[in-house]
Amino acid sequence: QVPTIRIGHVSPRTGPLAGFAEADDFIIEGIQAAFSGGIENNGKSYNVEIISKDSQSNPNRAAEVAADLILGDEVDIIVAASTPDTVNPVSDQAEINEVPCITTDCPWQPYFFGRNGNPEAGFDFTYHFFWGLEDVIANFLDLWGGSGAAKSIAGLFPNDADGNAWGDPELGFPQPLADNGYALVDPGRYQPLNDDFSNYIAAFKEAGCEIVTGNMIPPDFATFWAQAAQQGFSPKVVTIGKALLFPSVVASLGDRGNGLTSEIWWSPDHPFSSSVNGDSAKALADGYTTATGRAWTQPIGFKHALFEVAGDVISRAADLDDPMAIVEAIKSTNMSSIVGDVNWANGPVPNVSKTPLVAGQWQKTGDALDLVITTNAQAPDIPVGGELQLLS
Amino acid sequence: MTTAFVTRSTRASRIAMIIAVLALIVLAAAPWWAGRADLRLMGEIFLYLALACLWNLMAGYAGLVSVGQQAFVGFGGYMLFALTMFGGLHPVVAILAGGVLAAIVSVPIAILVFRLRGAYFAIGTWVVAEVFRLSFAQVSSLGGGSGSSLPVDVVRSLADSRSGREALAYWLALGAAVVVIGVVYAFLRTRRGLALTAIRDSEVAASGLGIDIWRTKLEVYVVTSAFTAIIGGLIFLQKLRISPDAAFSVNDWTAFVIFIVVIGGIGTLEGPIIGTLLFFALRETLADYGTAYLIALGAVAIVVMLKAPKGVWGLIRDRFDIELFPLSYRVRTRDDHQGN
Amino acid sequence: MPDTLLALNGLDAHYGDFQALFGVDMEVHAGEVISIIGANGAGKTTLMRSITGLMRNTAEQINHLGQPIGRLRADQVAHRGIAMVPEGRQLFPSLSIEENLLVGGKVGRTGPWSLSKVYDMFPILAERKGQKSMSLSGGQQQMVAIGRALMANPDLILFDEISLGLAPVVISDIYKALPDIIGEGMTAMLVEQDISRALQVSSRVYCLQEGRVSLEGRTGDVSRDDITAAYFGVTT
Amino acid sequence: MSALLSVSDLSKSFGAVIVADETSFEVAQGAAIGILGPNGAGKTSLFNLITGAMTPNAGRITFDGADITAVPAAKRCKMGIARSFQVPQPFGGMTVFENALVGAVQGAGLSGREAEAHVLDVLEATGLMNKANVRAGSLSLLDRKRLEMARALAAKPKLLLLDEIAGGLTDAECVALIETIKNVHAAGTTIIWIEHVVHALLAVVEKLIVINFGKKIAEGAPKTIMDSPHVKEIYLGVDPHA
Amino acid sequence: MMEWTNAIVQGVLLGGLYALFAAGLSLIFGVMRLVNIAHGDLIVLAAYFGLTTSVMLGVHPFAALMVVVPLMAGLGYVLQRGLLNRTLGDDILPPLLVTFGLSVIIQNALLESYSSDPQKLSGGAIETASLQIGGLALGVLPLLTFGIAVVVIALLQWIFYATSLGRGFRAVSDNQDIAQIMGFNKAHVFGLAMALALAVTAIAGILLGIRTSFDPSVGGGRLIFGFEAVIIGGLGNLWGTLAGGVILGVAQTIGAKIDPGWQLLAGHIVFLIVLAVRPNGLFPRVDH
Ligand SMILES: Nc1ncnc2c1ncn2[C@@H]1O[C@H](COP(=O)(O)OP(=O)(O)OP(=O)(O)O)[C@@H](O)[C@H]1O
Ligand SMILES: Nc1ncnc2c1ncn2[C@@H]1O[C@H](COP(=O)(O)OP(=O)(O)OP(=O)(O)O)[C@@H](O)[C@H]1O
Ligand SMILES: [Mg+2]
Ligand SMILES: [Mg+2]
Repeated sequence: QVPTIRIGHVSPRTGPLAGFAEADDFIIEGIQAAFSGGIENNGKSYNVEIISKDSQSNPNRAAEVAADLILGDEVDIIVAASTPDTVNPVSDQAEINEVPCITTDCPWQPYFFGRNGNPEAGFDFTYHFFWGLEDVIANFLDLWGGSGAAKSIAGLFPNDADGNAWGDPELGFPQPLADNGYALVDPGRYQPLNDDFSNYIAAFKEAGCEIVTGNMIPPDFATFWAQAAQQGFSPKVVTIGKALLFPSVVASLGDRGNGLTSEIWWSPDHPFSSSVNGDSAKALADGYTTATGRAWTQPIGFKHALFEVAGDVISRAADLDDPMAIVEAIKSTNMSSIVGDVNWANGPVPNVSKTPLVAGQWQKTGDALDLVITTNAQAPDIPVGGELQLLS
Repeated sequence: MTTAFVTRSTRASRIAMIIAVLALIVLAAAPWWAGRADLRLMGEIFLYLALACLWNLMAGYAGLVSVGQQAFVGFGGYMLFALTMFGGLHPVVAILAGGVLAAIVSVPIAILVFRLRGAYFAIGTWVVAEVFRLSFAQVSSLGGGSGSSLPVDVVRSLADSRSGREALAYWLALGAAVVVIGVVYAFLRTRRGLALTAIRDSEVAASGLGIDIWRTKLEVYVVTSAFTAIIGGLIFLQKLRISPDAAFSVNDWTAFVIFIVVIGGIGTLEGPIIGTLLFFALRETLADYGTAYLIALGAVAIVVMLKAPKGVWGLIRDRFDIELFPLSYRVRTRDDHQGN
Repeated sequence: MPDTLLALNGLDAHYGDFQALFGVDMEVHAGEVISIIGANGAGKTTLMRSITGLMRNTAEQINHLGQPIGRLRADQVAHRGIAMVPEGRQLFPSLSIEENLLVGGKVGRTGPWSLSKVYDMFPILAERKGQKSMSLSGGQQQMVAIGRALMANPDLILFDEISLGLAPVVISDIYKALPDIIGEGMTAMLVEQDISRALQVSSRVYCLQEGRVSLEGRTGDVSRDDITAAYFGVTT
Repeated sequence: MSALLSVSDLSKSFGAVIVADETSFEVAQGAAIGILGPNGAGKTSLFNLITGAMTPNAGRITFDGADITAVPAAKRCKMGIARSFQVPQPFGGMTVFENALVGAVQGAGLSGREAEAHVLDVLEATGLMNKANVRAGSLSLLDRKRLEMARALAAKPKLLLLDEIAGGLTDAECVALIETIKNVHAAGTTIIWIEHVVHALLAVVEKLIVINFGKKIAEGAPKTIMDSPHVKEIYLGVDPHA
Repeated sequence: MMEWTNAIVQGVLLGGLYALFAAGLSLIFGVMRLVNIAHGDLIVLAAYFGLTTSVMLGVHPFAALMVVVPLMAGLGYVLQRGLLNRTLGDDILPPLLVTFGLSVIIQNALLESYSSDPQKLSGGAIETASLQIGGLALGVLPLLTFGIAVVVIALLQWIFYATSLGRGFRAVSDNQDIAQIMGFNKAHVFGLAMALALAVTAIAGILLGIRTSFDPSVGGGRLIFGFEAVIIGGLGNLWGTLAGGVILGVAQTIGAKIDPGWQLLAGHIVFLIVLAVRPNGLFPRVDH
């Protein structure tokens, strides 16, 4: 009788965040194939069962299904990805119920400070790997530094977990921008699903901003971007987090999508490969496109890496029946995944491991828009694919 | 000679009462026989049951069809977070204090929304709940729009061991449901309950018989708001994390509750119980089917409204004329052989 | 005896649990005027609502020109040529006077009545045609209600308490117009509290009591005492 | 005898419809008064004004020495005014017993066994005992009217307003009804009764008021009023010579 | 000063969008007292129909209106006669619950068939074009939206008050029973009202889809603004609905001018203030 290790997985398969989870089935199938022979631990082979539940993009529901996985399915490890609305409630349930938890797809500040984390103490059971705001900031500064645009920046931050983190006076953009000689125009936090940005645009025009940055959801960016054109606001560089992740969103903006810039967490050009099946980033992305007919998206790599890390932890834990032993294994992780190295020993705060981040631009080649890496100062081993072009 | 006398219990209600007491004993002992997941699920069921009973009291008896009860669920949740994190209160004390604060807050709201009738009232209450959501999103010490997690220490202060906490959370939920059903039942059995039922049937006649309609409704609104906030506190004690969108979710805390009450049978005490069981039966069997589950939920709402507008209990009651909660009065006659 | 225009066979009516009519049988012949009398709540209005299709009936309970119409919807009944002047007038408050009349002509039946004919009969309405109906006096409103029903050019018209709440002089004005209306070959059923008026204009009378027909006969044949007995269930 | 109720210069209109036109009258403590008038004369409206279901445009109402013109309806019931509705307004979802109990508990302020016993007495007196457990929504019209009276009586009023409760009764029932009302009256309750069944009215009341178009057109001893040709014409709508 | 003028002008234009969201709601609420929770989702549904049509036929989204308007109108008629008519009555709960069910079904059916990817209708140059008037930049699309809102409301007002169809709407709305005995088939009249309402929804959906990107879940968020505009304006008064939309829009932009966090809050608070002062809205139809 081969014993079974259960991994619980919470993901927003329905609702507004469903885009983050669109590759779930593809990734889980691939992982299950890779683990079909079982995972070796202390000379013993374990079957891996992945139980995936839908959070409906609703934090209430995310907490509920996480509790259900922990208490009902009695999973040994719980994993989750896709924005603070999924990651945080799941981690909170894991922490209080004392189940090892690994999460990703959410900058570490909203994860750590959003959960009232204390950098001295950290958390006992919950671990996260992703990049942080300092990485985005560094990349954006790098991106803008070479652009030649005036150092006056328009900030668009919503009143949600990401927006509040990006706009936070200490942890977010304002301080580093000031340190680097940029003037930030930040009128304040708007409520997501905003129908009108005219006040913002007026303020930006007034201050002569040439660079726009922020963290927005796609409908808000689309509203803003159309209104900006109507009001005659034409910045030289527009670098927005979250909204420009998905090719479908940028494509839906038509010609106005060309030249927008964004952070890049992962791309098929990343020089990493999977630790479970050896696939390169390109192979994974192509596999997805072949299987579904859809373009690759950035969360794919991280969703894959999430299970890679879980598998690695399972193979190393001293005692799979003891949650504390699994936590010890997480702490001592040091592996290369399809999104880069994961190692919790050298994070900025306890429980956080950082993955490399670059930035780039959506550029039109022929008919298609491609996300081209234009800045890699933070991760020189990821190759640059092109040069930044100004919008106007 | 024959004397008439009045009783309120029936055979069915006496049997139901005995079964209820037995069930309660069994349920109270659940931490010893149920698994952790079952315990948590039952806890959630009890909290929804309590919300449903409260909404039913308002809409089914007082005619106040509110679409904004999430205002008080979220308020109670936020008070739990604020009072434990900044006031250093014990969570249970914080939750009760949240109920008291909600009662106070509900009075000016009532003065405003009671000016509205029917659909206007429904939408007015919804807007009030939106104002709550957007206002709490402006409070940065509670995480603003991002929300906040309940510090682990606060949760640990409930009980030292994990199983102790789980049992306590369960008992709190069970207790809340029992108290709410008990309070609603007791309320409906008193003269106020009689007044409320009278108002529901005919406001003209009720006011002609000395019932102060506005005050009676206000009492119901305030009491329901306070209890709804307490339930909200308990809910977020389980969720551990709060954010404006989650706390003031019209779907989670009002739409599903309306679904439960109306499907079960509005204006009866039995209806919310049946509705809650039906809702969770649906959810537990279908929720893994994603969109299909939600589509099925929508379809159930439509079909029940078309086929049984009085809800499931309405069907049963019309067919068998039974009442499990002895609310009505029965006049009986007895042959009195003793004379006098 | 002329043809049977309308026949009721054991008509019942319910409001929820409450039964308002119990097996009412009635016959109306083309060209006659029938009075329905009875105390408050006897079921007169309910009877008219049933005939016009506003209450649920079984098909056979109501026959119009030999066809069962009990299950037809009210608008279908209207298209067959049955119109009503409802109790309490019930004009459409958001419609002007002329619009109220036009709505009456919705069924599009041809016949002697038209907007101008109605204005001829009640000239005051022509003067006020653009006003909202609620600005009229009670008697003028009653004229609109009658005109509205006539606009349908029905062959059976039901009047429910047309004199209710009207000053005596207005009532006599309205009753003066009645022969003109009925004179056009229309059949009419008249519910009226004012018994003597009712008996003056009608050829036959039915008395309802507690949802049942308690008296039926030719106006000439029934005595005042018969009526009082049937009316209240008591003899004075 | 002092006046229990006095109405002075009471006026009320709805647009062009005048339902009360400077009406004034007094009702002595312990009196029984009948009100007559054609349909739509404003009789029910007068009750609505007295009970507070309508607010007057002008005029004053005093009850038991207090000015109640601005007192809300619910309070007036507690002060001792109860009515029956011409169009019955039963609490349809409640039983007959519970309907009357509302009167006893809310109106009369009784509670517990005392309230129950009082309601049973009232049901006995109004002949509704055998229907005590029936849902009021399913009662026949006659029983609804009985219930209207029972509920009003259960409130132990000082002033009882009855709106057309005799219509449609059989002889025997009518006699029983008259008996009941007489008993209530004998027990000291002041009564105002609107009724089209004149003979029933005459068996109880000692004074009649006639209303037409909201105006009081006659007031006096029943016999004088009934013999007045003017009243006969207006009220019965019959030409007395026909 | 200029900034405040700009805020007000932009608010007025935003109000046009809200009025368009609300016009259909106002119509059906006025005619049959139906509170349609699914209205926002129907707007999104129309946007998706517009997307499919313009992609399949390769036409401009405005041209897609030729298909989407009749499609939505037909859907409205069928929905009303097949489903919603059976829920109408004195009780507001059955229609509330049924349209809630409908809303859930539409959202998830869209998710199944179109995925959750944000979509946008590409309106071409009109999306970014603007007019300079007295130092203010007015977007052509918002202006057009406002203009269309005015035209739609004028048209509805005309239908409502000057045609026999509108007479039927008002008659049935005033008194269903009497309208029926005058020969109106209530079910059919209500069906037509819903058809008209959803035809307007089609226009609103397409304009929304050009203005911003949409996914199956965005409908509910806008619903409340629609209700607010209807109620501020007063029951059954279509110009009032436009005024309600504008009041809401201006309150939002002025609120945002003070602090972006207050944008939505300001709209809601103005709504509550209006109700506190005038519980029947600002311009109720005064004939009852
Ligand atoms: N919508 C209703 N719901 C319940 N009962 C009703 C309804 N309409 C009428 N009734 C009852 O049905 C019975 C008959 O009423 P109907 O209106 O037909 O009497 P009517 O003879 O026209 O009386 P009136 O002379 O007062 O007009 C009455 O007891 C009345 O209370
Ligand atoms: N709330 C109201 N709004 C408008 N008109 C009203 C209102 N209440 C009563 N009326 C009108 O006032 C007039 C008097 O009505 P009331 O009910 O007082 O008459 P009544 O004398 O009781 O008649 P009946 O003998 O038929 O019962 C009627 O024309 C009626 O339509
Ligand atoms: Mg009648
Ligand atoms: Mg009356």
